[in-house]
Amino acid sequence: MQVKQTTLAEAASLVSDGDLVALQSMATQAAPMAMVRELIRQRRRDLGLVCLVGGIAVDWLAAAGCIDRFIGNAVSMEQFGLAQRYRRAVEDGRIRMEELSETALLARLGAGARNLPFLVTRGMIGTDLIAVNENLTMIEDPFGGPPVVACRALVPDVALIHCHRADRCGNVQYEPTARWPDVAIMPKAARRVIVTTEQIVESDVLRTDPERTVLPGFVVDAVVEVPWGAHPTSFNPRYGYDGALHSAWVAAARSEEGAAQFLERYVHGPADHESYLAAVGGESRLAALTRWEAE
Amino acid sequence: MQVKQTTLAEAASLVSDGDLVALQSMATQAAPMAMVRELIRQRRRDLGLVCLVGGIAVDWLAAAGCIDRFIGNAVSMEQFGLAQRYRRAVEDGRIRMEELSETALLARLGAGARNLPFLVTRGMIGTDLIAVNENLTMIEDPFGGPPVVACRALVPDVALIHCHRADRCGNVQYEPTARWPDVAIMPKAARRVIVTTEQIVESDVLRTDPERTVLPGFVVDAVVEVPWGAHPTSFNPRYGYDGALHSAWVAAARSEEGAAQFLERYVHGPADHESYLAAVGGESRLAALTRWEAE
Amino acid sequence: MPQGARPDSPPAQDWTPDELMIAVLAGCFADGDQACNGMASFLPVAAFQLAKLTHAPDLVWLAGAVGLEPRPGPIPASTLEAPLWRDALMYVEQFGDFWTLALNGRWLQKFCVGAAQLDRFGNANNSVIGDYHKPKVRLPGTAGLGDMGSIGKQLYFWNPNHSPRSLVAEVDFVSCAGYLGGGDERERLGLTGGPELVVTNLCVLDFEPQSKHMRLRSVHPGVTVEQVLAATGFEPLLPAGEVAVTPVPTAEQVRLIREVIDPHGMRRREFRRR
Amino acid sequence: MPQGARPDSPPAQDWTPDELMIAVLAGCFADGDQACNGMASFLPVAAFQLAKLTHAPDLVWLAGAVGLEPRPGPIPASTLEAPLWRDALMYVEQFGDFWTLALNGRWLQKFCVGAAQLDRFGNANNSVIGDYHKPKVRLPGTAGLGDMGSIGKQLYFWNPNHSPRSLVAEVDFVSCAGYLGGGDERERLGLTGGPELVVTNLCVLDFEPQSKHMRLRSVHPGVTVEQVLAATGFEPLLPAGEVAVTPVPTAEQVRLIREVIDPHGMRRREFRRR
Repeated sequence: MQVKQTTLAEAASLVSDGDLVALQSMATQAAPMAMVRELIRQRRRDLGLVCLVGGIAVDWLAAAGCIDRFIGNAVSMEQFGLAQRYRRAVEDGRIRMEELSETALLARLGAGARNLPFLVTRGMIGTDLIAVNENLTMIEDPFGGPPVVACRALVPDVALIHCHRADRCGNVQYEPTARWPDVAIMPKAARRVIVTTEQIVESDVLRTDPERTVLPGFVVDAVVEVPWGAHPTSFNPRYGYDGALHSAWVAAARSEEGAAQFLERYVHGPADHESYLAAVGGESRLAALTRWEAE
Repeated sequence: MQVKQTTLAEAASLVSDGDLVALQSMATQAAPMAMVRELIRQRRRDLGLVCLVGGIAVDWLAAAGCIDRFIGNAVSMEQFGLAQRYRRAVEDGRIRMEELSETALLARLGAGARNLPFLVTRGMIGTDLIAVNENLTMIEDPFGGPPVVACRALVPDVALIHCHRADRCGNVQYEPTARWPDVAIMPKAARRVIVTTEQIVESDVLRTDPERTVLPGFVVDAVVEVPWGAHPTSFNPRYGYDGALHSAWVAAARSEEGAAQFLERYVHGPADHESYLAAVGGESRLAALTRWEAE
Repeated sequence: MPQGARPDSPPAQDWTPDELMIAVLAGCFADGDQACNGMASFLPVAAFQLAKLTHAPDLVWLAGAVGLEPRPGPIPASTLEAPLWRDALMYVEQFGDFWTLALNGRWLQKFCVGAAQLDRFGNANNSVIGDYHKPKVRLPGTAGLGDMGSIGKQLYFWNPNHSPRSLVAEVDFVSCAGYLGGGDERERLGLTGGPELVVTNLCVLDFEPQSKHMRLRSVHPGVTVEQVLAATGFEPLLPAGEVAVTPVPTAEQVRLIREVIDPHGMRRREFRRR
Repeated sequence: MPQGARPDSPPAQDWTPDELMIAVLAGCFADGDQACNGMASFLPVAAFQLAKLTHAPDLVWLAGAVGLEPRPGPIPASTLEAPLWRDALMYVEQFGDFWTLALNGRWLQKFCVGAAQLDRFGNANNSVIGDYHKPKVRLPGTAGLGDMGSIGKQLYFWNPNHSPRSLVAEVDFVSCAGYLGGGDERERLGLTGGPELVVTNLCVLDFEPQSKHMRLRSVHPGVTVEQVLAATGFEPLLPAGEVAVTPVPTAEQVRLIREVIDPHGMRRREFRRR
């Protein structure tokens, strides 16, 4: 199989200004943060995001002025609160949000992945979500049953995901953990796929657990080894989220200036990923996170 | 969780004459054969089958006069040849076949499982499969894209599956192996679910590999421990198919009488599953199958 | 974890509103039900565990819609992270498994729902205050609730901060379908299920069967009807005769919550400091 | 398994039709393609392995549409059982993974197809001889081919038993869409891809670009055009001028097939005994 291994900087060149970027993410979980920081450092502009539940990644990208639209279910950092820079940007009209129910987002991405013009759901009927969205419309059942909501296919330009291990050819493996649907569907719906991984291993290592491989390498355009690549989000079962950094961000993000200073210190400042890890506390802090000492 | 463990005979009482039965099966793989034999012994009549690819199970049920309809992709025993009793019954008009492409069958079952009136595919367009089938019809894309084939929801009465291990509550686990879609979708689409398993284990055993659990117990109505329950089909990684028994069946099934004699010897004759295993060669034969000595 | 509880436990002498709310929510779930929780859902998570330890040992819990029947230990700081689904029987894949089971209609029929706004007909809003396209406040987003209101589920709302801002006459935006305009409007759209109960820090409300208008069912001990009315953004219907008082949790329920289920007091994080 | 092969290998002196067919099919697959096989597909499986060992080391093989890049050893008695996908990099789940990737249009764009009947416009039939509802012969069923003909794939038919029964003027039932009635009929339905090549034990055929009618491309060494015509249920178009002769496999290709890929000769099971 063809080798796809590269660097963060090279991989980021697969993302152009204006692209619609599908981003793996839950509120405080499993976001490809190293790649997100690289996009901020490279000052990408006018990106759209597609996310199930966006967390700190979305707030950083919003604060850095990288994004102008968001398609997804929700944006929240759970116990740390709302994504303030994102929220303010939506309220100011700098970011458009297309809000979808979970089944609707999965239907849009599922149709995109399967080259179908649409897929259907029975969610959202009766809500205001349908009328405000040109990508949703009610249609009749041709067999005489109840009407359904048609959800138009969504094809992101690029998908960013983070995994536990991969080989140089981009075959992607996850250790046993919660299986969120973004990893399953986004890379198949998107035109290009960038994978960061905790660890690059020999292909033979993958052969010992073929049931843990979730993406074949031919779907992947670039794979980059980035240990701690999801920090400060959690990456089960390897490490918990960094609660202190989340709290520091939420405090800083109350103002535009605070947010800018924070990003300068943790995103623009560190020359590379190793410097970032040093800036957030280095080895002893990271060791604590492997024990789920979040705060 | 509620205990669902029972016997083959009791579990079979969940299948009534006339029921539409979703049957796990590939050509020579992973069919719940012990339950199939029990249904033949109990002389169920007018059953319908839903199958991806039916193999020897379908041919035995056809020979025994248990089924009058089949919905699926194909019926074949691969290198052992056609299912002759099934084929003859279709040609004689005793069994109706609704032939679907793979995406169409998965769409019909997927819609049934998700309580949607239909799901869509782009497969089959241009073929004769659509016009002959009242459960398929072309519909327009409301967003102006290409037309698609709507596939009407299919809800079987009962699903029969076989697994590697389960607990008494019907939580179902598979060892790493090929993941055919029937196990994933049929039990969710059907009104009742009967599981046979190579082994009943304590729930704590399942907790050591939660990523291998594919069905939660609350979906399951009955679970029965039947080691070698898929014989003579293969059940990877535990044992290969029994090529000799497949060949013997194919030879016998050239005539109605031969088929009847075969069923008498191997299905009606043996008083229970242990006697069946003895009849097909006992321990030494079974040991050979674990080494994939098919013939 | 200890199994079961004394069924004859006397009423607690010493209880707090969070504990009472947990006991009320626990009472909504029975053996044979399947329950699941989303993020920041400390009260539902505590309620499911309480039910399992007392009257409903066979209640099935899908922690975070991920982990089947876990053994999580004390409630952790997040209800949507791995510590909650420790030692689960199954990791439920989200689309093929969880949503298929949820959409089916035979399982996972009851959901606990939190919402920024809830109106008199049980419509909920987690989307926007103001206009959808130019919001005054952008809320987190409706996520799964946008589905749950429309696919036949029984919805149990919990609200630890009963106020005229959270219980409103009409939501700014319907992101989770309740009874819509009331009466049979929901039924006419072919929707089954719907809002069942609203459990707040002051009272319990339900929906009057004909009009589908929210109705006061009981006030918590020490709370007056007037306090409830003053804290509500519309006038809930009142029952004929005396308004009932919500039963307090039993001593055993309170003990289980404090000692076993939530010794770190995570449940109190949902309550606004006064 | 040995990697690579001598590119300058001379033509084999000693070859059989099965080996020639495998070499022709192997030549249809290149680096960057992804190939998969169904059941009873010995020739395609041998062809994919031959391509990988010679001109296309980066061809990706999905054994049985299940096992990614396995190391199967000699071809086993079944091409849809576990021995074929031994030591795979991935077990591909069928619906969420395989069919999603296949439907997408960017991957798995070439399929080897076997069919009971194939007609002059490349329509295939694995369903029925006679009427669908009252068949004279019930064939196995179309399974995935019912999709593959309609979702933009390039189809490579193989037929080890070229005869007027298997290559017919018009199929009894279109269970896999080829060029339908020929010309632009397929295009007018919005379908892309379509039949590319037909490789039989006698010859190689393709489809004339305008009419989409099957056309003789080359006869195998020792086979005459007359023999092909006599064995075909319709008149294939003939090229202008001389009919080419199919190149024989190289000595190295034959060695790899016999010694490495299929030492047990499973590939010959597909050929009817004469």
